Parts: sequence; C-alpha cells; structure tokens
Amino acid sequence: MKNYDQITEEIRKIAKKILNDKTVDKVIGFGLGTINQEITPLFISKAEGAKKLVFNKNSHMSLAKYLLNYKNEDVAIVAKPCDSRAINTYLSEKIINRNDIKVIGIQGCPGIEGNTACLECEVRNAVISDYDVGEKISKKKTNQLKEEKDFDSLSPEERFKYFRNEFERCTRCYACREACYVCYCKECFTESNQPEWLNKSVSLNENFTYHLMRAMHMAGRCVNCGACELACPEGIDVRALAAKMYNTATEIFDYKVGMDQKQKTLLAEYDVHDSEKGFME
Amino acid sequence: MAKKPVMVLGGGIAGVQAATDLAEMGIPVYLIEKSPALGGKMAQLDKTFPTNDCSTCILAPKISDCYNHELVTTYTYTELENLKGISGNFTATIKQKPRYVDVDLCTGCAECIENCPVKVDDGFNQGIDIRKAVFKYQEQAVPNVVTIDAKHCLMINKGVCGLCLKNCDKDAINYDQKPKTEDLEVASVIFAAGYDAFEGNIVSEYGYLNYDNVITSLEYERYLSASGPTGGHVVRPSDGKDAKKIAFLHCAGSRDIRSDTNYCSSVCCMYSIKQSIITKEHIKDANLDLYYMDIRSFGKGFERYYNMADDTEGINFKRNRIASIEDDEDNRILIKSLDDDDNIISDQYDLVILAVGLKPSKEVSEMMKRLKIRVNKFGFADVEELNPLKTSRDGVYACGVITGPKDIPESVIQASGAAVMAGEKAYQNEIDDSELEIVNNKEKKEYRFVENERVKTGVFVCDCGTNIAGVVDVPSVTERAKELPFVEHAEEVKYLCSSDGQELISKRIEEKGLNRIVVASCTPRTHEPLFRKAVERAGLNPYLMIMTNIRDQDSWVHREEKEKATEKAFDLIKGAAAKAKSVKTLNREKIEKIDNAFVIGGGVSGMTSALQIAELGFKTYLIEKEKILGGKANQLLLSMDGKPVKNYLDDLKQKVESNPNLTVYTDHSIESIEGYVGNYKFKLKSNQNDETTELEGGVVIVATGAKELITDQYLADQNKNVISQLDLEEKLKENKLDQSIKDITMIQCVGSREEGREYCSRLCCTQAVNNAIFIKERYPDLNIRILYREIRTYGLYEDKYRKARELGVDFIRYEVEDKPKVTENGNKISVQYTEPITKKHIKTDTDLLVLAKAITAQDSNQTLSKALKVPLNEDKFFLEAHVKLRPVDFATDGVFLTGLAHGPKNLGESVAQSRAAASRAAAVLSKEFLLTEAMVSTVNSNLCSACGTCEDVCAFKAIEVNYDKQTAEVNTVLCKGCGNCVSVCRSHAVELEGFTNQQIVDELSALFSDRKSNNQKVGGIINE
Amino acid sequence: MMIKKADQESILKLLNNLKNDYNIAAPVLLKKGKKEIVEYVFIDDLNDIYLDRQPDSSPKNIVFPQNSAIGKDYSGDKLYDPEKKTILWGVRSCDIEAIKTIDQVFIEDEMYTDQSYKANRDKTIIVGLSCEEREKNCFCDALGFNPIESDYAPIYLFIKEDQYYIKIKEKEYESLFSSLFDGDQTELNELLKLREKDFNSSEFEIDIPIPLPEKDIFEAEIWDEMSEKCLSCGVCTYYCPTCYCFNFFWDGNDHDSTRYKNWDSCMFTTYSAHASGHNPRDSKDKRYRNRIMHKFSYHPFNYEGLGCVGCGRCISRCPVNLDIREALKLTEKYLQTKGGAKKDG
Amino acid sequence: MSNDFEPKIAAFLCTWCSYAAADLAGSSRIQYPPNIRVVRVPCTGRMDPFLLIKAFNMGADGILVSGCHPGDCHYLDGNLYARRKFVMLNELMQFAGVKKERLNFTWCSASEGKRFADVVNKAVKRVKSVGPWQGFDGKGFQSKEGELISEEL
Repeated sequence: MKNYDQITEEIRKIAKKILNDKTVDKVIGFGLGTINQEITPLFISKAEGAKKLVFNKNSHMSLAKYLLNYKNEDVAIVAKPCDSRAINTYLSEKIINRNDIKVIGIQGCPGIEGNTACLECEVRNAVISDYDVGEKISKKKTNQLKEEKDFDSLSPEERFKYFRNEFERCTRCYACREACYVCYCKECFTESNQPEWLNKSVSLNENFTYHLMRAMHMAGRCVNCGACELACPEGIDVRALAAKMYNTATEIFDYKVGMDQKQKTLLAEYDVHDSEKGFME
Repeated sequence: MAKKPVMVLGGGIAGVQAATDLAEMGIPVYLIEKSPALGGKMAQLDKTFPTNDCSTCILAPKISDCYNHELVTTYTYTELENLKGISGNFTATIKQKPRYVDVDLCTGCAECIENCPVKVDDGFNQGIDIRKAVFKYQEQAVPNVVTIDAKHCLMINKGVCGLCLKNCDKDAINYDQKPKTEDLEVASVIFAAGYDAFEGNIVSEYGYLNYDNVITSLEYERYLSASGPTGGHVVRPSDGKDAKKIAFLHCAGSRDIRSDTNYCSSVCCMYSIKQSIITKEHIKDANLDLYYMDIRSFGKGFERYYNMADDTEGINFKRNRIASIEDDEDNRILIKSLDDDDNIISDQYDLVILAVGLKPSKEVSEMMKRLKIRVNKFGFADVEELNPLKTSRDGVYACGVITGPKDIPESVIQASGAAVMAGEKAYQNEIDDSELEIVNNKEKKEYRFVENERVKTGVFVCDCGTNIAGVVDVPSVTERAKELPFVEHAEEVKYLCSSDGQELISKRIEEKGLNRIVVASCTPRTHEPLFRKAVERAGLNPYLMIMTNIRDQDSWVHREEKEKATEKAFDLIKGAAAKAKSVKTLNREKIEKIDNAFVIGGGVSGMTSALQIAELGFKTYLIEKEKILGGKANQLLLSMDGKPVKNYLDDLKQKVESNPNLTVYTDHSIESIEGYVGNYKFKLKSNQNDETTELEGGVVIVATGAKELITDQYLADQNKNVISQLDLEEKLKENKLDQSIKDITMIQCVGSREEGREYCSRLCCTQAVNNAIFIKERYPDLNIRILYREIRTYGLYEDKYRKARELGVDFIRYEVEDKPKVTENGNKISVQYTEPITKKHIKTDTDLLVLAKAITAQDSNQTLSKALKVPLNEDKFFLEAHVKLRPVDFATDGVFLTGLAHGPKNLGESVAQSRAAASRAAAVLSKEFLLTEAMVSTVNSNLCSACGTCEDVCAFKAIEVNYDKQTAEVNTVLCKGCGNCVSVCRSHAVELEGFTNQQIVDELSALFSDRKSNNQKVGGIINE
Repeated sequence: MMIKKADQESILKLLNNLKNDYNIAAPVLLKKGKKEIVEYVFIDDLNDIYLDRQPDSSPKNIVFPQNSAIGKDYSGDKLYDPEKKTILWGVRSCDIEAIKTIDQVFIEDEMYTDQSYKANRDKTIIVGLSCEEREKNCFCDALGFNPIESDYAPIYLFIKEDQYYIKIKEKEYESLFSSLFDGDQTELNELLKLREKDFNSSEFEIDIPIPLPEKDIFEAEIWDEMSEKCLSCGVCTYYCPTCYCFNFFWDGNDHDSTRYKNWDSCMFTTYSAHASGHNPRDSKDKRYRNRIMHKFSYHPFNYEGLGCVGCGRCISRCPVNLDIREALKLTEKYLQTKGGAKKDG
Repeated sequence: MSNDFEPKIAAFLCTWCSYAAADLAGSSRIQYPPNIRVVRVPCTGRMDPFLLIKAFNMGADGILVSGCHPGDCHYLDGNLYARRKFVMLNELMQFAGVKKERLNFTWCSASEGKRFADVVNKAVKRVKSVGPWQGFDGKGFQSKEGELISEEL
C-alpha cells in the first residue's frame, strides 16, 4: 500500500499532464484548507495549480457530488474507492456522461482518519478509473481496530433510545444531505409541501422521521462512505441508518452499490425468490 | 348504425372472455349463464398451474369488467331454449328461471340467508358444505344477488315460513316469480358451455361411491381453497382429521378404452401436480403419491412445473398400475398396484384424490344435437382440426372445453378466436341504432368546471337497510360529518344504491353546488362505477366522488362492537372527506390512432391473423422475410387429424393474396419499429434491392414462428438415413419414400425435455403417431417402432395413439438417463435401446431413423423483442402478458402474439390462436379513439432528475426518460395506473392521479387527526 | 456604574440565589457523540457553566429559538420558566454585538418590531464576558470590534484566574450583585490595559469599504469562485450569531394546527423561492453572494454597524472549510483591481 | 400499560387482492377487531415507504400492508418490487428501534377472506402486545383536547 504522500505525488503528476494536454478543463481534488489539518475541495484549471493538490488522512469529502456542477464539461476527479462507486451510481442513473469525466482513481485507499465508515470498508480499490494512483490491494480490511458499536447486541428499546439521543440534537441544517452524493433531487422531500412529508419544526418526532425517510432513499444507493457523518456539525451518528441499509442490501439481497456503471438500483429490480424477512407468518 | 348483437352461451372463463372481446370490438353481447352467477368452473378452483396464481384474484376482475361493460347484457339463471334462423339472422329463445328474487332490488346483503331455516348441500362447494334454501351461488357472486332454491324453499312448496321476505328491507323476495321466456335477435352464437367433471359411475371402480375418503379432484379443489368449506385445511371427509398421506390417481375415467371417455382429458396431470404442490404448501410433512400412466405436461412452462414437483421431497411420481382399492375400519384407503417390474406394491392413504377428466354435459350435448350442431362420439361439438372454432351449423361457433378437453389459456384463446369469427357476422349485419337500447345511452355530458370553486364536499352515508345502520350509529356519524372541514352537506340515506338514492345525490349536487362527493356505503370494487355515474349525471366529473367502505369492512365485521364500529365508520368518512378535498377532475383522454395492422410472419399463423383482420375491413400489412408465404406448413403433410395440409394451405394463400385490404410484403425485413399502440411506424427493407418502405399502423401481431432444433444427436445431419419428422412428411408428401425401406425407427424428445430445453415440444408425439399411421395404412408390412419417453397424445388425439397400436406400431419407452444409442452400420442405422420390461439391451438395424426434433425459438426473437419492447421467456419464446388469462396479449398494449412464436403447438392450435390475436387486435382497431385510463401517472418535470428508475420498474413500458428534455414522460395510452413508478421516484416527480401522495397523506392525516404529536417545543435547546 | 469583585465560589453562590427568581442560561460543555461542544443552555446545575473557550454555538437560540409557536411562549424547555426573567451568562463580545445586530432588525425599527422577540429580549439580561485570548478562527478585531469589552451588555465579567471583576453599567441591575464585595476600578483598569496589550492581534486583516458598493461588486465574477465548494447546507447560517432569517409554517392537520416560526437559511435552495416556482437566487453563487452582501453591504446600509461580528463559527463548522475570510480577501482584491479601477474611471 | 388499550392501525390494502379479501371477510361475516383503518391503494407497488413512516409520524400504533401473493399481481410484478421495499423498510425501522410487532407485512388473495380476518387478528394482537405508540420522540400523542393519550414508555 502506498502512503498519502506517494499518492499525492501521483495525483499531481496526472493532474498536471491532463491539464497541460487539455484532456480536461478542470481537476476536482483535495487541497489544504485554512484551518490546521483541515482539507478542502480544490478546483484546478491550470496546470501550475496541480501542485496544490493533496491527498492526506483528512481527505474525507465525497467529491463526486461536485460532478453535478460540471455536467457536460470535461472534468477530472480524484476519487477514493467509495467515490468511484458513487460515480458509477451517477453513471447508471445517467446523471453524468462517462465521456465527460476522467477519473483519477485511488487504488489501495489508505483510509481516512476519524471516518468510522473506513473501518467497515470492503472495497479499497477504485472500481472505475481512467488514471490509477496508488496500487491495488487485495487485503480487505485496514489494520485499524473496528470501532465498538455493536447495535445487534442492543435491545430495540436501547437502539430507540440511542437514536433519540442522536436525533434530538439535529438542527436540520441538512449538511448530511448536502454532503451526500446520493442526494441530488431538484427538490428534497424535506422541502415538499404537497404533501408535507415532513413538518418543518425541528422537533424529535420530525427529526427522527427525517432521518428514517432519508435512510429509505439511501436504500440500495448508499456506498457507506461516511461523508454524512463527518459533515454533521453536531456529531450525530447520521451514518448508522444508511449503513444499516447498506448492510441489509448486501446481506439479504446480495447487492453491492456502484460496482458497475450499468447496475440497476436495488429497488428497481427483484428476484421472484426474494427474501420475505420480517413478513408476518 | 350499430352492430347486430351476438349471443354467448356460458358464463365461465371462455364465455366471459368471448363476451368481453366482442364488446371491446363494439358489438353488443347477450351473455347467457345457466347458473345464478358468472365464473363457471374456474371460480371453483383454488390456484392455477403452472404459476400457482390465485384463481379468484385473476378471474374476478375479468368477470366484473365483463359484467359492467356497457355493451354486455348478462342473463344468469337462464338457458337457451331454441335457435331459429340462419347465420346473421338468428332468433334465440331464452328462458330465465325464476330466482324468486328481484335482481334490481337485491343488494346481496345476505340477511335472508342468515334467517333461512332450510339447510341443503352446497353445489358450488361440491356438496362438501351446506347452504340455505336461499343462497348466494358463491361469496363473490356476480351479480351479487341471492337466489331461492325452489326445490327446498318452504314458502314455495308449503306456503309457510316467509322468513326471507320478512328479513328483507327492500322487499326483494318474490315467491310468485314465473319463468320468463324472451326472444333475442342475434347475428351469431358462441357456445362456451363448458364441461362436467367425471363423477359417479364413471369413477365408481375407484371406490368413489363406497369410500368417504376417495374424492374427486374438483372436490379437493374446494378443500384447498381458502374460501372453501374448510378454509384451505386438508382433512379426511370421513372424520375431519388431518390428511397427511394422500394418493392422486391420474386418468380416473380418462383414456379408458372400455368407456365412452376414451380420451385424454389434457388437464388432469397438470392439476394433480398443482394440487400436490399446493398440498405441500399447506402441509409441510405431507407424503403424496401420484399414480400415472404418462405425465402429459405438454403446455408452456408445464415441464418445469412438473420437474419442480418431481424435485420436491414428499411428492412421488409412481408409474404403477392400480390393482385394487379398499378401505379399512379406520377408513384408510389401501391401494395395491403393480410397478414397472410387475411387483405388487401396497400403500395406505388418508385420502385418495381421483384426477377426474372433463366431459361435455349431457344437456348441452343434447341441446347441440337439437339445434342441428353436430357432435362427435364423445358428445363434444364436432369441429374441424384446421377450423377449430366453427361448428357444423353456420354462424354458430364454439370455444373452450365444449370442443374437447383443454386448459384455461387454450379456452381463453379459443374464446377470443370465436369472438372475432362471430363478430365478423355482426359486422356484416348492422342494424339501426334505434333498435338497440344499450347503444343509445352513450351520450357524453359536459362536466361543470369546478377547479376555481371553493371545495364543497357532500357526504352521503348509506344505511344499507339495517346492514350498516344496524351496527353503526349512522345519524350521529352523519351529524359529526357535517362538522368536518370542507364538508358542506351530510345526509343519511336508507339505500344509496337505489335509483332514489342516486337521484338524491344528483339533486343535492345541483341544489348545494357540491363539488366533491363522499359516499360511505359498501365496497367500491362493485359500486364505484354506479356512484360515478350518479355523480356524472349531475354534471360533475365522476372522479370527484370518493367511496369509503363502511359495510363490508366495518358493520359486517364488527357486529358486536357497535360503538367501535361507529367510531371506525366516522374515521373512514373523515379520511375519505380529507382525500376528497385534494382530488382533481380527471378525464379519459381520447387518443387518435391509425386503423392499420401489422402482422409479422407469413406462416399459417400470420396469414390467418392477417386475413381475419382484413376481412373485418381493416388495412393489414403482412410481412414475411422469405420469398414465399406458408412457413413451416409448406413442409407439412398432415394436420393432427390426419388430413392433408396442402389443400388448406393453398386455399389460405389464395385468400390472402386476393384480399383487397391485405398487402403482403414477402422477402422484406424490418429495418426499424417506432411508436406505441395506435401509432406504430415500421420501416421495411426489401431483401432484393434494399428499397425501403415506411408504413403506419395501430397494432402489431407477432407470428414469427419457430424452428427445428439443430443438433448432432443420433447422427442427425450426418447420415442421409437420419431425418426429422418434418423431413419425413416432406418425403411422404412427394411420395419419395424409398421402396427399399422396410423398417423405420422414430425417436421422440430429441432435444426436448432435457437440460437447456426444459419444455415439451408438444406436437411431436401426435405427429409421429400420425405419420406412422399414414405409412402403416399404405405399407402394412413396414416395421415401425417409436422410441418414446412419454406418449403425449393429449385430448382427442388419444384416439390416434390407440389406432397406431392397433395397426401394429411398436411403442417402446426409454428413460432420459438411458437414451437409445445410434451407430452407422453400412446402409443401415443401428439402434440400441433397453427393453423397458425385460430390461434387456436390444440392438436392431433400421432403414430410416426419424427424429422428433425439438421446436426452438427463432434467433431473431431477441431483436424483435427489443424493438417492440416485449419480453421473452427463458427459452427465448415470446412471453405473453399472463400465461393463464392473457395468452395472446403482451403487457405492452397493441402488440399481440400467436403461433409457434408463443411456444410449441400444432397447426390447428395456431389457427385458433391467430384468430384470437386478430380478435384482440380488432378490439383496438374497431374503436373510434383510444381511451386512456383516467388514473394514470403524471410527471412533474420540474422535479424529475431523469435517473430512469421509473423506466426500469414499469411493466407496461409506459414511462420513459426523454434525455433531450431531461425528464421522464408518461405515455398515457400505455399506463395502467399501478403506481409502481410513483413509489420508486425519490424526487416525488411522478404522481398517480387518484392516489397522489397528497391524497394519501391527507387521508392518513385525517384518520389519525385525533393524535397530535408534541411538536410544540423548544428553542432548539434540549437538556438531557 | 458599579464594580464588584468575587471569587468563583461566591459567584456560584450568587447565581444559586438568583436562580430562584431568574432563568439562568449559560455556556455548558456537552458531549455530543464523538464531539465535545460548548453551547448556551438553560441550566440547573451551576457547576456546568463552562467559560474556558468561545462556545461553539451562539446564544442566538436563547433569544431567538430555532422554532417557536406564534402567540405562545418562546421556549418549551423544562428549565425555562416563562414567568421569570432570564440571565444570559458569560456572553462574549462578538455574540453581544450579534444580539445588537438582531435587536436592530427586530426591535429598533419601530415600524417593524417583532413583538414576541421584543418580549423575549425584554426579559433577557445579558452578562458579558471579556475575552482573554484569541480563539481559533475568530477575527472580530479585524472588523473593528473589541473582544475585550462590548458596550451593549449592561453587565460585564472580567475573569483573571479565579477572580471575577463585575462591571455593572446600569443602575437597575446593581441590586442583583449587592451581596458581593465592591471591586476596585483602578485594579480593573490595569487588568484591561494589560489584556489589551497582551491580546495578540489578528493575522487576518481586511480593507474593504463598508457598506460594500453593491453596484461595483454585484455582477462581479468572484462569487462563482468563492462558492464553488459550497454544499448549500445551512450550517454557517444556523451557527451564525447574527443570521436572523425565518419562515412560517403550519403544524397539524385540517382539524387542529399551530402556526410556527422557525429559522430559515439563505444557503438553502428553496430560500426565496416563489410560489410560482421562480427563484431569484437559483444557484449557490447567488446565494453566497447574498450572504456576504447582507452582512457587509445591506445591513450596514440600513442600520449602523456590520452584519458579521467575526466570531469565526461559520469557518470552524463548515463541512468543506469554506472560509469567509478568504471570501473577503477575494472581494478586497477585486475591488482594489477591477472594482477600484472602475471607481476611478 | 393498561389492558383496554385499543390500537389504531393504518392498513394499506391493494385493490385487487387484499381489499377484495377484506370484502370477502365482510360478506362472509367473519368478525375481526375494529382497530384497522383501511387505505386503499391500486397496488402494493404504489406503496412508497414514506407513507408508512409518515403513518408512524402521525401517530399510527402500527401498520399493516397487504397485497397480492407474489405472482398474483394484477399489474404483473408490482408486489415483487414492493416486497424489496418492505424488507428494507422493515429492517430499517426495527434497527431504529421501532418494535417489529408494529410492522405487519403480508399477502392476502381475493379468496382469502378468512385469512384476512386472521391477519387482522394477529396484527392487532401484535400491536397490542407492545402498547401504544409513543411517537419517535417518545412523548406520546395528544388528543385534540390536549390531554395526553398515552404515558411515557
């Protein structure tokens, strides 16, 4: 596995090249932010700027979302494996054109510090890539210890309590939504008033409802990248529900999101012999 | 001018299908049914093979569509007395038996039934259950009215009792009703009179009459049915104990040379397999033995179903011959049988089910004879093999089991086919509009424009006599309803469905300017059309009426909990009123269409369909890729009844080529297909000179046929003395059979019924038998042996099998694991096989080896399926919309299917199916406009992000993304209003009219309006 | 004016007494998931008060809660007694200036006074807290504010180690602190002088005209670049002490409902969307422009002072590190080159 | 929890099978508890999981969804798509701590009137066993008059 600095070098080299030869007009990557250690999305359109690109242990944002700002423009994007799956999902939903984008795919992603999703990550090589950086690895998990959060051992009451505590402090700033590549609806259900899916009052009943509804939209589309959790200013465990959806899709329907750009979404297909887990006898 | 009516005799699935198809073609129909309700035998079935579809679920909507069709007049409890006149000009005399109930008044509430003191055996439930002297033929009877059984009614027989009348709020009981005779003028008649199952003496040797625990399969069907007398519980009739070990005896009464039912009943193998599978679902540890002669799983998808059962633990197929059936003191049935090696096997069973066959009912056979319709020796209507729907009497057609044993899809195919033939007579004999009552009340009203009005809801709560009011406190509910938001008016009505009630609604709409109507009464499934019409009469758009069900789903099921039922009724009304607030004016849009038809494939199927449509007067394009018409039939010698095909084919080709409405494009291939129902655009290219032709049409019939398997098994294509059955026929036809040939061996199932092709090619057995007979009759000394796995000469073809054996054809069974081995031996072919009884290996030399090669799908099916957006099944044959009830339709409207493209079948069956396809196509073409559904999906393009998920889930190809406009678009002609696209749309850009998210959320919000969440909080501050 | 002096213990004792007659709201260190966050809450246990650093959320939610029922009392918090006045304890200069900004909008303009806000504010007594040192991302001094003391609070705390100096500027509040010993004016002055000297000045410096000249800058191309990485979430506005945009909505059903007011955010895509479907700020550059212009152009134009107090919360809380200081620098550069040139010409 | 708790369950039935089964239960006079409030939908394929979450949001003590048996769908395969959604929703809700007894998914064919009554009986029993739904906030629901219907868990 290559380290962050090596990957950074490779990214810079490729970015410089493809900007120079006009393969793309813009490279979307990570740069250093204004706060100590903080990373920020960086948009480079001149080859000289390529040296500003970095990839380090804090590069947590899901850059895929920015592709939506450059529909029909030639752009390259630095994609962690999770982001590459997001890109595949965009392609399968025909939100972006394959010809418009170049993917600088990080192979053998060393993971992001503080991102609990990385501890559960099982796809560590970019699944779509025009320019590989890093080197592919076959090992499944990182060396990091799995975080102690075993929901299965909790009773429904305990889980309910846990999520109430979490969602109670949600201010509905929608940072989780906006940080998530999945959420690109022109009008989110939170904004709809015909019908009013969600009351605008920031109360626990509505907050909880919001997170459940959002999780339902993530079902079969979330790549479990953890961007939502890291975006939350209140430190809410936003990812838990989405991760549950992610794991359920894998366990019950043997479905993995974004592995192929032609994949149909989980809820748009069926098998006659699908599980009926949880149905009444 | 209106079309002259057609009469359909029999209200089973075949009759219902024929009547609906005719009505869809714009032809008025008289539907005559002798029992008190529509549905026939199919209504008695629990599940259907090979999909295990629930019979009621798929049948009920079809019946109600038919019954509610404005061009169908249904006469139940009615029989045909006489049929005078000639084709195009019949006078039919019908006699309506007295029901002693006024059909217009009866609401089907069943109060009378509860109070009737007389109990009798229930005919619908095969006498397993009891019913009252006043009864409903079945719970979901259409029409939903009761009937009095005059034989048992005390009032009618003895003049005492009268409890039913006393308990009828509507005074619908009339003990003085007399039989009513009526003359109907019709252009043609369709016999769809169905069948009787074998019973009584036919199956007496199986102990049916002596032992309680020996029952017929139709009786067993009622045991399995969730709505049957045991509620789907399998028990022994003798003591009601659970049955665990069950025997199914196939061919009970069928294929018996000693009886007059010496034919195969075609369906018993399959329904026995179905019953065994369903039984296993009911009783996990059941042990089921199926005793059979041959398993005849010859239909589409049947072989897989059979294999599935065979693979199920606890379902055992036994090719044993029954020696004796006895019972012991515990009423267990002991069956002794002989296995393949002639060992005697004994087994004890809790229950024995006789797979009884189908025969025409005696009365119907008699009637047909009386009406000068020829019947065959078994009593079925005598029809020609290649004109299978026409009886001997001109203008009289037949469909369903009345022409021979067959399963449901084939009956449906025949029904549609008969409909178009009978319909042709109606087209030729138009009558003046004024003569026909039904056609006259079709005038359309302008609806009041209500979109700019304040919502003013009128709530009408029905008492339904005491049915609702006896449980629900209707006056208080009505009072409270007045207080609901947007409710302008609320009223209690004794019988809302009566004409008074309906008029009242209209009156109030005008009086109070109501613009939304809530009807709280019975189920919308039966009464929504009625109340919509009532609202329509007052000039209000019918979709502004919302029904809620406070009878079937409230007062009837909570009779002891009056207060709670009242509360529930009020909640439901509250919900309906809330929904009503947000409903909109909806319209069924008229869509222009092109009245031409495309038929793809110029074989017998394609020609038959094309000719039929052209004869109705529609312009038809027949497209064939080869240089000549006729397809595979050009090679055929005999039809299944052993008559030459050539004459028939020549006649057909001549008619096709001379019809002025029919344009034939031979030697043309299809470049592209665009469009949808009513508006198809085809681009054809001549194979000769690449010249293209562009054509427009409204419907497409796929009749692309199939092909013979290409294989190298058994030296096929490697030795000139190894040929296929089709090659043999060609040889025989041209008299080219070598005189030196003294010995012929035929091998069946070459490539069929094995891995990769898990289906039976259906026609090969009969074809081989026919060819063998043909040869034997001409060269009696010639040796013929047929190596087979199972002889599947289903239906009346069984007779051929018998005849072949009589003529000395050797039938030798082989197992799939032990196929014959074929080697070259000089000029001869050496065939080695295992003798099934002695198990000896026998090697014999034969002069000619004839292979029954499997019928396989055309390679071009893939391309065509994509172009027409219709699916293929796993064997690459085209997949119809519903294997049981829509065998010639595709899920995509306007595209139909016939012949071998659908699956293996013989020429006669292809002809019937082609008529059916023509019939369904004509239903589209004969309409002035295409009408969309009112409740269809709509897309809000402002919200749509064009992700295409809706497109993925639409079974009807009715929604597609327009990538130029970056939004999904609904083709309202194709949309069926299921709402699948709505629920997968994350952006809520798709809405289903009539069931919008807003409406459902409003409804929910009203239902739970007494529960208000504690949202009043807090300054964003929570202190834990 | 009155000066009092006390140690930590007597302050707590005092507050404990005041608790009987007042609601006390103060910064508290809360453990939220993995994060430790300092927020203003109504408190019961006075030991929870945490003044060691700038709170991560502003006291805006005490005076102007995120959502509140119209015609009902502001807070549904169980520790809040609507009958009592509220002491808002330990508010730093930036947040005091922010409350002043909101007051300007909701109270000072007599034509458009928000009565419920005014009622709430009338019940609030702000107790200021002098900053000892610069916090991570704040820059109030660069905008001309004084981190050590704001004039807008009637009572001010100056803490040196365990010692509290309390400056009571208005007579009516003097009685609250009467139980404490009097403090020495000169002692406090020395402390302030020392603090002013030691207070390391901001690295960030900005030189832009206030109000920003709308006509020069509105159509400038800088907004696109500035907002490129913006996600359009509402974090910056929700945690901003001065953002006061709000919206109304109903809660309930046809049978029973309540009218609510809650915060809105100009970063949301639906902000300023018209019923017709038209939205004048339909892209994030326009929305971000509105945020900057509101703070540095429109507010200064309509009222006195700035719309931004330089607390730096939007910087530390932004999920993509979109830094308002960079935006201002970009503006400055633009005005000095293009904008400035235009002005001269 | 008091024994006289009468839950109110939002029941979504497809028109073609389960609504017909409910009608059949009616015409057969099979009695079942009056705790369900039926919302008719054309097909279970129409069932947006949001509607079910919304039902809880608005105070339903439980939900019941019933459609045609797999294979019986009037619209060919709507129920098969629905099945996946329900499994996902069910897993999600249970994970979030909503008790499984409140979530009732099943199939009922048009001929299964008896089964429909059984299903309702069972669903009501299940919901009763876990007591009144307290809302996602656990604060219970207020009746219109402002009195708290249910107590804290």
